[in-house]
Amino acid sequence: MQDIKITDLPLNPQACLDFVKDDASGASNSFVGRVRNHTNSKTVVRLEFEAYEKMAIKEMKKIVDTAMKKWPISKIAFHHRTGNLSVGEIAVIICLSTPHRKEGFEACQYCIDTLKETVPIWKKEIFEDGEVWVSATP
Amino acid sequence: MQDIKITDLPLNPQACLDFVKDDASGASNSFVGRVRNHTNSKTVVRLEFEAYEKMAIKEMKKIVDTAMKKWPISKIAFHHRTGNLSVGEIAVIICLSTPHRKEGFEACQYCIDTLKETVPIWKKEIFEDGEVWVSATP
Amino acid sequence: MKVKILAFGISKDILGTSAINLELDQHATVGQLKAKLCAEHKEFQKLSSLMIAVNSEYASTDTILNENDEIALIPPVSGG
Amino acid sequence: MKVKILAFGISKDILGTSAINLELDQHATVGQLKAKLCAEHKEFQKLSSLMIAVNSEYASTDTILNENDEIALIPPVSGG
Repeated sequence: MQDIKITDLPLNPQACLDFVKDDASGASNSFVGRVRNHTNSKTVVRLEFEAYEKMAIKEMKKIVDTAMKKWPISKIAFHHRTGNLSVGEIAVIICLSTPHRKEGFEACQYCIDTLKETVPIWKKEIFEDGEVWVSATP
Repeated sequence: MQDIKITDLPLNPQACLDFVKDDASGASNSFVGRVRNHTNSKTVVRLEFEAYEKMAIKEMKKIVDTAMKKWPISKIAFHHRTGNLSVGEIAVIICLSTPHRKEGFEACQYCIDTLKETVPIWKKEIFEDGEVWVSATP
Repeated sequence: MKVKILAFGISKDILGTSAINLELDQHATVGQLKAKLCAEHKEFQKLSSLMIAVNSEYASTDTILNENDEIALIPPVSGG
Repeated sequence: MKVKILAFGISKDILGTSAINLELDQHATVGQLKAKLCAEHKEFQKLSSLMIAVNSEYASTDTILNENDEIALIPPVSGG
């Protein structure tokens, strides 16, 4: 079972954990990414996330499908936030259940690592004195 | 900051996630272990967890101290349940925040792996037709 | 032929808009589109990468474009 | 000397109680305690392992026991 979502509303880790609850799969692995208050030494005021939503959902689904082929995942929630986020707000949640823990760690890490490589979502950091699209230029 | 706890009351993942929230550390990694409904092909009715509490807390603290030396963990919650647990109930939660995600996965996995090796907590599986202390005999 | 191109992230800032119409030769490829964009807007050359999506799938340089394709500029992604 | 020994998990089932008092020689070691327990209760020999904690720390076989030590039997742990 998959729950893939891109939303401009606040993300809810407890709802994700509830979704992946499975009596046959005792291990739940989660990754929650929040807006940090700094990048290198610069103070972050807020972040802006923009998604090419139709394609982003497709790419997130590819990641989930691949993960479910590689590891025995019973349920997985994969949510990404868009819009303006303040420091401390949640940008991304991955939460999944597996029968045993080792495969859960691998699967969760695969999902977040691949999201950052392939999913068309862009992050703009707004500092006190300017703003920058993250990773856009070398 | 550490929050280490052994309790016979239900564990609360959201409270752990709230505890580890840190504006400087954007990555939160969690492991939640629940009671599974089967072991191999046998149906599990419930689990009983017993702890040598004084020592278990000390061993959990050693794990956390070691993890905090090895990885830049800003906050960590490490909770274990005792008493009678039904299928689906949470037995253990590890939740920690790090500046970056890779070290969080490693640290979280280290904590749960080491818990299962060193912390004096024992699990009895109660089946429909008997019961067994897990891992007690070869 | 005329194609419509969606722009996201920094590519939207470079073009100053989230969608443009562009005149391309019939059977133009993704590679030709990128060359045209980079020639017209030097800022594209400074990006770490610029991928093109056709109908919301990553396309290779030799993919042939059609008039009704949904084409999107994908500068380096940075989700999560 | 007389020592008090706490029992957990399967070791509690083997002894039929969660704490026993045992008579040991002065300066007895953890190894000697284990030998005595295994001799008196054959079921201990069937365990995958049996560790002894002294004052809530894992102790090695040659650790010397004292009368007021808190001694505990630690069969294979299975938390998590």
